[in-house]
Amino acid sequence: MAQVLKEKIAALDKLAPGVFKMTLKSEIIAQTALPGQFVNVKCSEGLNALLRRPISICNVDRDSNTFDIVFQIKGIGTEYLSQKKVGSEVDIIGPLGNPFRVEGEFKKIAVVGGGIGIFPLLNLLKASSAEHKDAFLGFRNKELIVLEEEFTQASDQLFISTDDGSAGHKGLITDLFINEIDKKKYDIVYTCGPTPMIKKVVEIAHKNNIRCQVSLEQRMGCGIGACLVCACKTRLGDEWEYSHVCKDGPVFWSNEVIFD
Amino acid sequence: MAQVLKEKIAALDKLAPGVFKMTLKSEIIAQTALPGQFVNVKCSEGLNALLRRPISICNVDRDSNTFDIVFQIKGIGTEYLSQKKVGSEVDIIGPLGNPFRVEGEFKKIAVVGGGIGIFPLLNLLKASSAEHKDAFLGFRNKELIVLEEEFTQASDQLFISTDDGSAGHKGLITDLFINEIDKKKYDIVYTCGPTPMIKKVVEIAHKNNIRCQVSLEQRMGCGIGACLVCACKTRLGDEWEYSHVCKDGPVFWSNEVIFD
Amino acid sequence: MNNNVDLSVNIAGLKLKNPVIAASGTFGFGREYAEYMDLNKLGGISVKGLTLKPRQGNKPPRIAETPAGILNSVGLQNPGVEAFIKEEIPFLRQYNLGIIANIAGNTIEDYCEMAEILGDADIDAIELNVSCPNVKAGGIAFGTSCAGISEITKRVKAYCKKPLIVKLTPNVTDIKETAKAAEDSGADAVSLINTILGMAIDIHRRKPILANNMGGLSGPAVKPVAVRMVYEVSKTVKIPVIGMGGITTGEDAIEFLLAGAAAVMVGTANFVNPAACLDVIHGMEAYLRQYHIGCVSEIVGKLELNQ
Amino acid sequence: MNNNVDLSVNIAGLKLKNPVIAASGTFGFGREYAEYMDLNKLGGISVKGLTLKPRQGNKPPRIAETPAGILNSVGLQNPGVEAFIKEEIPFLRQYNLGIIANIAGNTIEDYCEMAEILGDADIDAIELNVSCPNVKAGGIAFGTSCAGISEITKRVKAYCKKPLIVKLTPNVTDIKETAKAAEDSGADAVSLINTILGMAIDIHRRKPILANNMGGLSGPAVKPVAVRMVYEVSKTVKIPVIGMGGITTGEDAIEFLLAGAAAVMVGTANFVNPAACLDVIHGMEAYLRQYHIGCVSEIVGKLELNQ
Ligand SMILES: Cc1cc2nc3c(=O)[nH]c(=O)nc-3n(C[C@H](O)[C@H](O)[C@H](O)COP(=O)(O)OP(=O)(O)OC[C@H]3O[C@@H](n4cnc5c(N)ncnc54)[C@H](O)[C@@H]3O)c2cc1C
Ligand SMILES: Cc1cc2nc3c(=O)[nH]c(=O)nc-3n(C[C@H](O)[C@H](O)[C@H](O)COP(=O)(O)OP(=O)(O)OC[C@H]3O[C@@H](n4cnc5c(N)ncnc54)[C@H](O)[C@@H]3O)c2cc1C
Ligand SMILES: Cc1cc2nc3c(=O)[nH]c(=O)nc-3n(C[C@H](O)[C@H](O)[C@H](O)COP(=O)(O)O)c2cc1C
Ligand SMILES: Cc1cc2nc3c(=O)[nH]c(=O)nc-3n(C[C@H](O)[C@H](O)[C@H](O)COP(=O)(O)O)c2cc1C
Ligand code: FES
Ligand code: FES
Repeated sequence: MAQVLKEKIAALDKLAPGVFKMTLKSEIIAQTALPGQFVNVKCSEGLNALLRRPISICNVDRDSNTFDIVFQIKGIGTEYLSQKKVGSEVDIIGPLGNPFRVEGEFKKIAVVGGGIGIFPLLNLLKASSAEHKDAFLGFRNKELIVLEEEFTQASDQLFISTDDGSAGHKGLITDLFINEIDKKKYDIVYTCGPTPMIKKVVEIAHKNNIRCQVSLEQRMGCGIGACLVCACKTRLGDEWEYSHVCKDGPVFWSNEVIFD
Repeated sequence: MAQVLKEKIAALDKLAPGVFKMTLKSEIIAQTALPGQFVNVKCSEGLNALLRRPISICNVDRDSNTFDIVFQIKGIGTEYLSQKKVGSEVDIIGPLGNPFRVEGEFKKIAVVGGGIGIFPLLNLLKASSAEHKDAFLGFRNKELIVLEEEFTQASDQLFISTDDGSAGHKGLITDLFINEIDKKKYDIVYTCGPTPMIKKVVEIAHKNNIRCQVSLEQRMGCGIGACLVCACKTRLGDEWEYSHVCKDGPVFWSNEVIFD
Repeated sequence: MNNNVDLSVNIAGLKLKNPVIAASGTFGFGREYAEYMDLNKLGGISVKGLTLKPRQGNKPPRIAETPAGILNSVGLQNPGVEAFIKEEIPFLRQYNLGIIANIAGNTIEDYCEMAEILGDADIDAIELNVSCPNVKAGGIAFGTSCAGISEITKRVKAYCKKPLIVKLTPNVTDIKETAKAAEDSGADAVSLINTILGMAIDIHRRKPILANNMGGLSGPAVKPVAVRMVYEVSKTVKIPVIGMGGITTGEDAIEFLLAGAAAVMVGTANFVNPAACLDVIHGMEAYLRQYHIGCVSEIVGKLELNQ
Repeated sequence: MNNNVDLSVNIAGLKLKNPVIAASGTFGFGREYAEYMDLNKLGGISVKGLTLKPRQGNKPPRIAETPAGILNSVGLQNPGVEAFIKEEIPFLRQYNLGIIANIAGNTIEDYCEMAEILGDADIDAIELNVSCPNVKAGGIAFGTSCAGISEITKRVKAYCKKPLIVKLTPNVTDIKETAKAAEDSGADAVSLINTILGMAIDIHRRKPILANNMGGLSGPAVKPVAVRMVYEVSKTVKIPVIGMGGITTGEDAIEFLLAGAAAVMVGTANFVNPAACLDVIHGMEAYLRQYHIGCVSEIVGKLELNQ
C-alpha cells in the first residue's frame, strides 16, 4: 500500500549530461516495491513545480533499505530535483502503480527500452528469475548511455543502439530486437520508452506471438487514480474506454492498449 | 547606486526564537551602504515568496567586506530566508533607500527602536561620530532581546524595556526616553519600530524641540520607486501627498510625515 | 486550551460535522483517498461530476501545470449516475460524511432526469455543475448567463428532494448576478468557484499542451479571485455559500469563511498532499482555538472592510 | 549560429525594435529602471497610467502577495498628463524606445481631453486604460461592456493622432466581444490583459490586506488566463494584439506570440527582477535562433490547435 513518505537522499550522482541517479533511504519502498512501480515526487517546495512528478523505481536494495531513481532533466520539476542536496529529505508517494508481471512461467525474457524508459526495466531484470534475460536499450548518442554496467550484470546479453551510431548499433533498438527474436524465442517482452518505439515492439511481439507488457507515460495529477487525468485508451470488448496510467498502469498487457 | 547582487551567506545564526542574523559577503554593500538603507531580498527561489522582502542593513564590516541583516520570522518570506544554508547565495538588490542623516552637526543623539525597528539603528550608531549616543530599545520580553552586546558597545548608554517586565523597564520604551530627555538635551533622535511607538517618539521630540528622523515600513512591490505601492503620507505645503517609502524613505524627517 | 471547538455546520439542511468538503473531480468517489486518510474525518465529499450515461471524457493530455496552478480538461469522465448509485454510494455510506452528487448534462432534461433518479438515492445534496469549461454542450453554457442559470435551477429544483447547490463559474463579468439568479430560482446554496478558463502552450510543439486545447485553471493561483467572488456573492445572496479555489491550508480556509463561506471545498491541493483536507481541518481548528472561538460558524462572514 | 534575428515589429504604425514593452504601472516613467538596464534595449514603455490632473491614488497598503501573483490597488497615482509631457517625455526621448501614454479618466470627457493634449506631445501611441479595477469612477466601468468600450473608443479616437491601443479587462464573460467592440469603434490595436479583480485577507486582523479591500491580480498566476484570452481575441479581431499577464521569461513571451500577440508587455516580473524585460528579449531571441526563425513576426499566431 502506497504511503506519503519523507525520505532522505543517500546519494545523488550525475550519470550523463542532464541525467541523474538519486538514491533514497526508504525501508518501505525498498521492501515492498515491485518492478514497474513508480514514486510520485514533490520535486521542490511549495508552489514551485506544484504537482508531483512520477519517476520509476529503477533499483531497490533490500539489504541497505534504499532504492534508486534515475531521471533526465526535462523541465522545472526534474531541474529542481537535480539540485537537491544529499542528506535532505524528499517528499514522495509510493510505491504506486500496477507492476510488471515477472512470475516464473516466463523462462526467456527480453526488455526493450528507449530513453527514460529504460529505468524501470533494470528493476524488472533484477527481480525476474527467468533463465535467460536479454536487454535492448536505445539511446540518442554515446554520451547519454547510462547504467550500462548495471544492465550488463542484470541480463544475459545486452544490446545497445544509438540514433547517431556513436555507440552500438546505429539506428533503432527494435532493429536489434527483431534480429534476436527467431533465435531466442522469448516467452515475454517488456517495453518502455517513446510511443513510436513501444508501438513497434508491440507490433513485432504480436507478429511473433510473444506476450508483451508495455509501460506507458501520461501527465498526471493525483497519481493515485482519483482525478482521472492520466487517461490512456484500452480495449473494452469491441469498444474502448479510457483507463488510467497511474492506477490501471503504468504497466498494461500490450493487447489491452489502443495506440492511436 | 543600487545593484542586483548574488551574495554568499558567510554565517546564519539564530539570535532568539524566530530571530536570525545573516552575514553576507558583499563588497559593494559593505563599502557603500549608509545607515538606514536596506536590501531587497529574494527569500526563496521562483514562485515561493514571489516578491522581494525589504530588510534593513544592520551592520557593515568594511574590513571583511561583509554586512549583517537581522530578521524576524513573520511569514513565508522570512521563514524561507531562515532556512537558507551557509555558503549558498542570496539574490539581493541594494543598497536601497534614503539614509539617516548622521553628519557632524549632531553632537548628542538618541535612537529609539522597537521590535524589528532596532536593526537599522545599530548601523546608525556605529556610523555616527556624535559625542554622546544613547540607545533606547523596546522588546516584547526578555527572550526576544537581541544584539544587546552590540548596542552596548555602539552607544554610551543603553536603555531596555520589555512589555512584560521580564528584563529592563516594564512598559514602553518611550517612558525611558522621556525620562532622559531633560538631562541629555539630544540634538536629534532617530526612531524606527511600530507606528504607535514612532508617533509617540515624534510627539515627545516635537514637544522638546528635538529634531527627529523616522524610518517607516510599508509593503513594497519594486523597492526602487517605480511601482508606487509603498505610499506614505507626507506634507506638501498645507496639503499632503503620497511619498514612497522605498525611495523617498524609509527615513524621513519627522515633520515631513503625516500619521493618520 | 479548549478542546471543544464546534466545527459542525448546517448548509441549507446539509449537516456536516465540519465545513471541509472534498471538491468534485479531485477526489474521485473517495476510494483512492481512503488509503491515505480516515474518510470519517471529512465533512463531506462532492463526487466526480456525474452524467446520465457513462462518459469517457476528453483525450489526454488532460492536465498542464501552470504557475501555482493546474489546467485540467478531464471532460467529465464518469461511470454515469446509475453506476454511482449502485457501486459508489454503498461504499461511501460506510463512512460518516456528507455525500454530494455533482451532476452535469448536455441538456436541461438530462439534469432533471438525474435529479429525479437521485431523488431516491441515499445522498445528502445535489450540486448542479453548470460551470464545467471542459465539455462542449451544456456545462458552462448554462452557467454564464442569468437566464441560463434561472431556467436550469428552477427546472431541476422541481425534481430535487435534497438541498440543491448551484455551482457557479468565475468566467463571468459579474458573479453577483448569476448568484442572485440561482437564489431567486430556488437554489438552496451556491458553491464557487469552478475553474477559470485558461490555456498553456508547448512552445516547442507549438500546440496547446492539453489535447482539448483549453482547460480550467485551479489551485493556489486562483485563490485571490475566488476569495473576492465568495465575498461578493455572500454579500449578495442570503442562501449559504460554499467557497473554494486554491485552498491548501487551514489559513486559506479561514480566509474563505471570513469572506462569507459557510463551508469550503478542497480540490487541487489533494493532488499534492493526499491528506490536504485533514490538514485544512486541523489548521482551521488551531486558528479557532488561538482566538478562543467555540464554534466555526461564528466567524463566517466576519470580515471587516477597511474604510 | 545566425546572429541576425529580426525582432522588430510594427503594431498599427507603432514601430518597435523589439516586441517587448514594459507594462503600464510597473515601470514608472522608466527613470528608476535606467539604473538597472540600458533603456535603449527595450522595445517600448507604457508609462504609469495618466490622468488629466495629478492623482494621489489609494491608501496603503496597496499591494498583497498571493500565490505566484500580487494584488495591487495603487489607484492611478500619477503627476497628471501635463507634468508627464513636460518632465517625463524629454527624459524618455533620450532613449531609443517607443513611448506609449497609458491614460485613464473618470469621464469620457477626461479621456478625450487627454488625447487632445497628448496630440501634440512627442509620444508614439496612446493606450486607453478602460480596465483599471482600482478606481471608483471610470476605469473598469467602461471596460466591462461593449457599449462602454464602443463609446469611449469612438470618442477618443476622434482626438487621437497616434495609434490608439485599447487595453481590455479580463473581468468579463466574453473578451472576444469587448475586443470586437474596440475594433469596430476604431481601435488600432488592443492590449490585454489588465489585472483580474481579487482579494486577500489578513486572517488575524480579519480585514482585507489592501486598504482598498480589493485589488488587481497580476503575475505568473494569471498567465494561463491571459494566454487563453490573447488567443481568443487574436482569432476574433484583425487589428494587432499586445499580450501580457505573467510574462517572466522569453518562453512565456513566445507562448503569447504563438497565441497571436504581435508584441508583449512585461509587468510584475520587473519587481522581482529589474532586468526582466531584457531577459525576456534574450530568451525570445534564443528561441528564434534555436528554430532558425529569422524574424519574430513569423511566429505570431502560429499556434496549431490539437484536433
Ligand atoms: C509512470 C511514469 C514513470 C516515469 N519514470 C521516469 C523515470 O524513471 N525517469 C525519468 O527521467 N522520467 C520518468 N518519467 C517521466 C517524468 O515524469 C517526466 O519527465 C517529468 O514529470 C517531467 O517533469 P518536469 O517538471 O521536469 O518537466 P515539465 O515539462 O516542466 O513538466 C510539466 C508537467 O508535465 C508533466 N510531464 C512532462 N513530461 C511528462 C512525461 N513524459 N510523462 C509524464 N508527465 C510529464 C510533469 O509531470 C508536470 O506535471 C515517468 C513518467 C511516468 C508517467
Ligand atoms: C524598509 C524596511 C526595512 C525593514 N527591515 C527589517 C529588518 O531589518 N528586519 C526584519 O525582521 N524586518 C524588517 N522589515 C520588515 C520585513 O520586510 C517584513 O517583516 C517581511 O517583509 C515579512 O515578510 P514575510 O514573507 O515573512 O511575511 P508575510 O506576511 O508572509 O509577507 C507577505 C507580504 O507582505 C509584506 N510585508 C509583511 N509585513 C511587512 C512589513 N512589516 N513591512 C513591509 N512589508 C511587509 C512582505 O514584504 C510580503 O510582500 C523591514 C521593512 C521595511 C519596509
Ligand atoms: C482534475 C479536476 C477535475 C474537476 N472536475 C470537476 C467536476 O467534475 N465537477 C465540478 O463541479 N468541478 C470539477 N472541478 C473543479 C473543482 O471542483 C473546483 O471547483 C476547482 O478545482 C477549484 O478548487 P481548487 O482550486 O481547490 O482545485 C475539477 C477540478 C479539477 C482540478
Ligand atoms: C502595481 C501595478 C500598477 C499597475 N498600474 C497600471 C496602470 O496604471 N495602467 C494600466 O493600464 N495597467 C496597470 N497595471 C496592469 C499592468 O500593466 C498589466 O496589465 C498587469 O499587471 C498584467 O501583467 P503582469 O502579470 O506582467 O504584471 C498595473 C499593474 C501593477 C502590478
Ligand atoms: S493521475 Fe489522477 S487518476 Fe491518474
Ligand atoms: S515599492 Fe515600488 S515604489 Fe516603493
